[in-house]
Amino acid sequence: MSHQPAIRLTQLTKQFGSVSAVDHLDLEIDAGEFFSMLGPSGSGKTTVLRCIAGFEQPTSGTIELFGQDMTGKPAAARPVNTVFQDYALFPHMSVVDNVAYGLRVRGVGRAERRRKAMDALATVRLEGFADRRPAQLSGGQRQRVALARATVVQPKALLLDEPLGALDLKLRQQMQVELKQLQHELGIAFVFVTHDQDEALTLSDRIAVFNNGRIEQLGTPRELYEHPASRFVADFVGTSNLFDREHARAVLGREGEFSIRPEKLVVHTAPDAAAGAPSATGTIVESVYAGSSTRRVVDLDSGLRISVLESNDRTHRVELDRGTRVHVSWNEEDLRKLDSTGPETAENADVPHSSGVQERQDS
Amino acid sequence: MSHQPAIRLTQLTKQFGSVSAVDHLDLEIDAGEFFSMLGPSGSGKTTVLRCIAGFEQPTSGTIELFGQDMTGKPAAARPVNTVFQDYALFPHMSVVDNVAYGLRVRGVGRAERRRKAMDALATVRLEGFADRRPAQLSGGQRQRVALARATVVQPKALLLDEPLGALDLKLRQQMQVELKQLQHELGIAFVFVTHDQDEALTLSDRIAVFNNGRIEQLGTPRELYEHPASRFVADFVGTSNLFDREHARAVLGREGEFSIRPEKLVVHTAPDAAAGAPSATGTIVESVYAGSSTRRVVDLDSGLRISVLESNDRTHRVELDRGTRVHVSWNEEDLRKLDSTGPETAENADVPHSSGVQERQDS
Amino acid sequence: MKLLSTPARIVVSLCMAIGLVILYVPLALIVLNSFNSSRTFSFPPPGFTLEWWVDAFHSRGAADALATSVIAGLCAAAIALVLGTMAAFAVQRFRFFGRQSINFLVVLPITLPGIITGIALASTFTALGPLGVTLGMATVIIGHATFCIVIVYNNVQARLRRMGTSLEEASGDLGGSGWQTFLWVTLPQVRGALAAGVLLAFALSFDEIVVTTFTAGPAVQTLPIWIFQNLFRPNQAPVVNVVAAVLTILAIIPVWISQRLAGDSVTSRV
Amino acid sequence: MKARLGFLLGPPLLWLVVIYLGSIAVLLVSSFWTVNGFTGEVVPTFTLDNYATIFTDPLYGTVALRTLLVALGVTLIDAVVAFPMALYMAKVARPSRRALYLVAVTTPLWASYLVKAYAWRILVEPGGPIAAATGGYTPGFGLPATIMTLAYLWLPYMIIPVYAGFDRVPDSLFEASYDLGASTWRTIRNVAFPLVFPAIVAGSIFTFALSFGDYIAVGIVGGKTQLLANLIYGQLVTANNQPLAAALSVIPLVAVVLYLLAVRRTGALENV
Amino acid sequence: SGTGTSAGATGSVPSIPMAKKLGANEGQLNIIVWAGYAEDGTNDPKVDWVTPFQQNTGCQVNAKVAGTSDEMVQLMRTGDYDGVSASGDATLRLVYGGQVAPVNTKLVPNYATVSSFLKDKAWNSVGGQMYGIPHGWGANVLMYNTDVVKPAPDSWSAVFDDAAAHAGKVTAYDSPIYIADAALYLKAHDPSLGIKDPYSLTQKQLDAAVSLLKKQKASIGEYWSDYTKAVQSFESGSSVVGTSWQVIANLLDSDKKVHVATTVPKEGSTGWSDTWMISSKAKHPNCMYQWMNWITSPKVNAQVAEWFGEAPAQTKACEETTDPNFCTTYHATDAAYAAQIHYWTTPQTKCVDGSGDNCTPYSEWVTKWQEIKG
Ligand SMILES: Nc1ncnc2c1ncn2[C@@H]1O[C@H](COP(=O)(O)OP(=O)(O)OP(=O)(O)O)[C@@H](O)[C@H]1O
Ligand SMILES: Nc1ncnc2c1ncn2[C@@H]1O[C@H](COP(=O)(O)OP(=O)(O)OP(=O)(O)O)[C@@H](O)[C@H]1O
Ligand SMILES: [Mg+2]
Ligand SMILES: [Mg+2]
Repeated sequence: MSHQPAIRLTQLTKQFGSVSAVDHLDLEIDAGEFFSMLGPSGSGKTTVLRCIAGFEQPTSGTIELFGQDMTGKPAAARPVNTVFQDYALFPHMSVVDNVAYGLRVRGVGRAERRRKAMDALATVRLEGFADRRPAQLSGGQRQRVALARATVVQPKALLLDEPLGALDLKLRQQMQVELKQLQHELGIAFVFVTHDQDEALTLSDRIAVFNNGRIEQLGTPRELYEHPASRFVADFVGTSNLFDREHARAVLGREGEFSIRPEKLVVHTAPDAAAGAPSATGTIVESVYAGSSTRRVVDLDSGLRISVLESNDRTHRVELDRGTRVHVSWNEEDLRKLDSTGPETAENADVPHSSGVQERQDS
Repeated sequence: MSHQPAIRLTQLTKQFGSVSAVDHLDLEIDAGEFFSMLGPSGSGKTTVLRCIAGFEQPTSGTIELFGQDMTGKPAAARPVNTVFQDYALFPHMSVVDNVAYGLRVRGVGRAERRRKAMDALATVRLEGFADRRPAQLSGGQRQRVALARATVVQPKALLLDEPLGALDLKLRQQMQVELKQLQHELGIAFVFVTHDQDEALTLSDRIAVFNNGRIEQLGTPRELYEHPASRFVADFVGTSNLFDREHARAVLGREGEFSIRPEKLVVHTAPDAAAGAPSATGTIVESVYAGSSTRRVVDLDSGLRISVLESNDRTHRVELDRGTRVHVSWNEEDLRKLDSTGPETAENADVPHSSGVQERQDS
Repeated sequence: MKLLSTPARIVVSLCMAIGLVILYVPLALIVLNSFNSSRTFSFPPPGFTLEWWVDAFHSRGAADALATSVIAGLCAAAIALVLGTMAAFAVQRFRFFGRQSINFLVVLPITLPGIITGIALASTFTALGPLGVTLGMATVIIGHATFCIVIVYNNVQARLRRMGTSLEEASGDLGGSGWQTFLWVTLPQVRGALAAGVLLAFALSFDEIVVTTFTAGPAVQTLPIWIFQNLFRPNQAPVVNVVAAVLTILAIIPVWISQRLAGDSVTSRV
Repeated sequence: MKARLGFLLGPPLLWLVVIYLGSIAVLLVSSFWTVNGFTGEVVPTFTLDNYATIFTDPLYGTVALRTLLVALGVTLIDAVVAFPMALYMAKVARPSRRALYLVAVTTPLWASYLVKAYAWRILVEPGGPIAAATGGYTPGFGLPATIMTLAYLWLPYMIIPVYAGFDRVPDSLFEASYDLGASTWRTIRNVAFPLVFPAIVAGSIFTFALSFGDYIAVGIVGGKTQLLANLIYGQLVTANNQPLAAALSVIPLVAVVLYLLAVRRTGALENV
Repeated sequence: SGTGTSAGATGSVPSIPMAKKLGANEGQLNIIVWAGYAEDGTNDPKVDWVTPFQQNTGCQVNAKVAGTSDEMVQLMRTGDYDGVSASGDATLRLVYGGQVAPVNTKLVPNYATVSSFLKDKAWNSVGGQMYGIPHGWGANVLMYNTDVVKPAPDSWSAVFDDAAAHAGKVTAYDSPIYIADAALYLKAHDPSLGIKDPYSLTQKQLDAAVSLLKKQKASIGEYWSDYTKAVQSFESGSSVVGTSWQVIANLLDSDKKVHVATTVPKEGSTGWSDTWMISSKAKHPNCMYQWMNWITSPKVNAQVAEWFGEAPAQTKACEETTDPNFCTTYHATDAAYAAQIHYWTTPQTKCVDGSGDNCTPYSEWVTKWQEIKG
């Protein structure tokens, strides 16, 4: 891989009327990486992708692809291809004609383009479906046709806008695996838009967390999850227990805002089990069994409601009923201090607030 | 709670032409329970719900609500209400008029019905949105309006058909919490249709797993997850490592088909750590970091590919690269013997098959 | 599910049945009268005859008028096709000032009474007489095309709106030029809507009389004009009935085709 | 971008603005002219006489009002008849039959307008089929027959958009209403009707405008009735008073434009 | 419009040159005709006098059928036509409007044997100059259903003062020219008005006729403008008495559903006399002259008259009719009968009977007619 990035965005800005969908964004994506854009609805992910693909012209800023300035160039002239959320398969063409379309517009002969298209279909294991219409395929199959169609023209990067958004859970998990495999095989950059944090975490080499048209944090899944730079990221990527200044002082005995992941906390009934590590006492409010794990909601005596995630692994744990008095312990190094710069838009969704969840406008 | 069930279905059958959408179903749902129907697409969940609501007339069988035979009664006469997947809010009415509609048709006076509707909106924290049109609300807000509209008429049971299907992940998690709270407050039965197993597990008192118009298994989340009655259930509810007869004999040294959950397996690099428990050797194929957990894919020497789920809790674990030789151990009592009666329709989705995933037609 | 209660369903079905009867009784009467031996359709018919059918098949006047109408309809529909499609594309694929007014402008010719359109066009054409404009086939076609544009426009616009832009974007993304995208992606997608629009436009032109009355010159006699002139003559009125009966029956073919072509619900926008 | 937009928009705009609006403008201008009473030549000198005539002679007011009532009556009848028919087609009939019904309601449009109007003449005449069916009662020729005939002629133009309107209403809204305890009647009144109202408005554009300009059907079944278009036609063709005819044309012109502006907000124009 | 002519409001006839001799046929002919005047076999293969004309002269005929006199005038103004079969209520408008040229009757040999009582009349000539060739004529007779209207009426009072006896079943011709019928009636029944000619009405006389017609309207079932409608109206019983044409009565007789009779009442009647006129802007004048001669030739004139149902202008036509009694039925050569008829002519400010300059013009009649219908 050369030092030159596959995609370089410089001060990219896109305004729709008075709305800044993308706001002075700088970003470099390397060839061969699986890069995800994660963020709440309306944070500008799609807009960035469409600017890269050439469907939108940026208001200001430049787009470089493989060292060449592409700002203002039409989509057809860019060496990247897109997989659309709704697949955008041509309904009047057979599957193989869909896949061959990019070759057809390039003037590739009938026989050759059919051969190449069939090869591409083979890589997504749809050889047998070549002569069907898109309407005769299931969601997952259509998804794969869209992938074959975008890859048959050998793009240098693939842009995917929530490609799995329309699939149901089981199929989605299956397609995640296939996507990752395909990216390995092709060795090109995948720029992947999602608002599903689990998906982003498991698939990506790097993730950019978007908020209000800007990147809130950029890093590997582990960096984001384990070292969230802001309350927004801590909250948006995975779930977090947040300690504001007051509770941090009362519970942790430290100054500043802190967060800790639910799986880093341990609940004990006996105080001595927590010995050696910092701990706090509280009462079990709810235990939610979730198959591979159990989530416990604990009201600390200091008044903070926190969430603890226990793996239902082979260790046998005691049943903890509501109202049980417990000790919650943690390791000091799992506490994360937050720069509380990021705006507070996402909420700690799966811990019921004692005072009721505040109203939110986004969807 | 009286002994009488809230809903009793007896030999309920619904045919569409030659298709049996529901097939001689018997089911009792108690007042006050959160009851989920889980199952793949087309398994008949919606049809059962619509029979209970009165939108479909069963081909045969009876529907009793609170001891009264309701078969053949129109929807309007049944003491249950429905929350529709697409919300089915009346687009031409304001939010408060939507909520008040059920009272209006009952002849409640203008002032009183507005008051009651505002109260209902308050319980879903949407007082400030009373005069908006549904189109001006976000998905989650619409969902809550639909809830308020269905509950303001004080139904004795609430039927919900994938109410969260259209919401994105964060919002969905938030709404799950709110739904559960609402059910606590109202104290009525919720009959909840979903094909998201996590959702079903965390929310439900009891779950019925549907397959082909029949109930494959009925029980608490723990019963279903820990003691799946069939391969179908083991596979559909959570992920499982399945041992067919051959591998069971080779790896486990036992006769029959077995399953074990990924989180019940432990990976060690040193053989002695696995001492005292049954174990097998293999090679790490892939490690997928997922924030609160890490999924490891291991190819056992016997040829079986299995998946291990590790919690990223405060215990520090060594990094395991691809190709690392490992020992995988388990507890005998976590193995589940399967009656391999159920049809094989779902697949172990998140473990890539070494030989490529087979083609599937469902979506 | 049955969306209406049984009594409501019965009422609504009854309305439908009555409605269909109302729609078809006059047509049946037309067919009946085409066999009525009375020249003035006296009811009940004093007797039946095939004479009018024989006459109709030998009526060169009707045949010529039919040919004229078909030509006028085809030309008007073709112009409407081109102009309506262009306008629909402009409105659906571009943002520009005054975009909202296009709907209004396009819909105006069909909603203003034909007599106004007719007088206005006729005055203008006559005023342009010195420039060599004479009333004739061309002016009839211009008149018809003007009020047919909206039919194609609405059909295509609705189709484009439902289609969204992603297919066209996908084509561009794969390297397709503007024309390639139009020919290979957009056109096949809107083909049904175009065909349905053209058929309906043709139908509208085919039965138009008022605007035609004012814009047709001496040598142009469309079918409705022929009917108008002959219906009032007892010698000819029965033959007119035959022609109308034949048209009604033949009409099922284009109507059915347009139904098929336009596919889903919006099909049948008028 | 600009060039392509110009290419697309130019020809249709040119056609509609130059040919159509231009002609309307010519018509409006001529409404301020007068005519030489003897030779019938139009004299292009500005005068408000034509408008003065229209506003002072009670004849024109009376006939305009009658025409308005006819147009509204026709629209109302068509709405009332089309509503249950469209409801049946969209929500009661089996989906596989829908295309068939659509064909059934569209086909009558192809039978000649004149021939259909004449058929109605025969229907309503004394001793005609209606009289035979009702034991002698028939509206006879006149205003009621005119309204009935026009309502018949334009009915398909109402059914089709209303059908499309019903088709766009999800079944779940009906179900939600029943679920909340509403009767069928109530559901139709409070849910179905408001939702298809814009479609009814779209249909009414046709029924209203076509009725407002009719002068032929009324001549066939109207007995001694005359409508606004008869006056326009009479002034233009019989009296050869083109300027007065042009001035009279302004009445339906204004009526229809006002109607369109009024319904524009409902989005009905796009449903036409 | 807009092309000025020399005609002013004074009523002088524009000077338009008359053809002196015939030249070669132009190969085309555009004419405006009453339905049935130019049959080319397309309606009924047996009824065809256009095709032989075309074969004889090489003039290709394009006939535009007009529904009313007014439409004819309107169409003639376009200048696209060579000639027209104008009725008396259109002729003078065309003459004074400069739309038609004087006719050189010497170039139309068949003119010689045209009924003399049709020559040099107010509706087809000005100052002794013929502006057309008479073609055929008929009376607007009083027709009544003999089973209902008893005793047989002999006066137009059946549709005016006594119309109420058949309220709702009286019919009248739907045209401003029908005002003349009322004037004719008033001429006999209200001498104080001093009506001399039903087409030359002072304002006061016109108002009297209009109020009579307004009163009549209460009894009217429908006005008729085309004769299919008139036949149906009588046949169905919608109308039992009213003004009509002989051809309508004949049609009703042939259907035998109702029994009707016609009469020219004692007051006399209005009627029409059609005249072929040549356009002042004719592009094919020679073909038009050929046509005027052809259409008044005995055989063709007989054919047209029988097909259309009117009295032929050509006296020799009576020998050519297929129905030997045709001319008798239609009183074709009956000068006394013809004398009872006040043929349609266009009312002008300059009274058409020459009585003065204070008559009401046709445009006023139109407005009044619209007012009568209300
Ligand atoms: N064509 C457009 N016209 C006007 N505003 C737009 C347009 N496209 C996007 N926006 C606005 O730009 C902002 C960013 O939108 P964008 O679609 O990029 O968000 P996103 O992160 O992709 O959201 P989602 O997760 O919902 O897809 C939003 O406020 C949106 O309303
Ligand atoms: N109205 C209908 N007409 C014909 N078949 C139907 C109808 N409704 C449902 N079915 C069939 O009945 C079966 C069960 O459908 P149902 O909608 O109950 O499944 P489901 O479990 O709700 O699926 P999903 O998860 O996709 O909503 C399916 O095979 C479906 O195709
Ligand atoms: Mg997006
Ligand atoms: Mg379902």
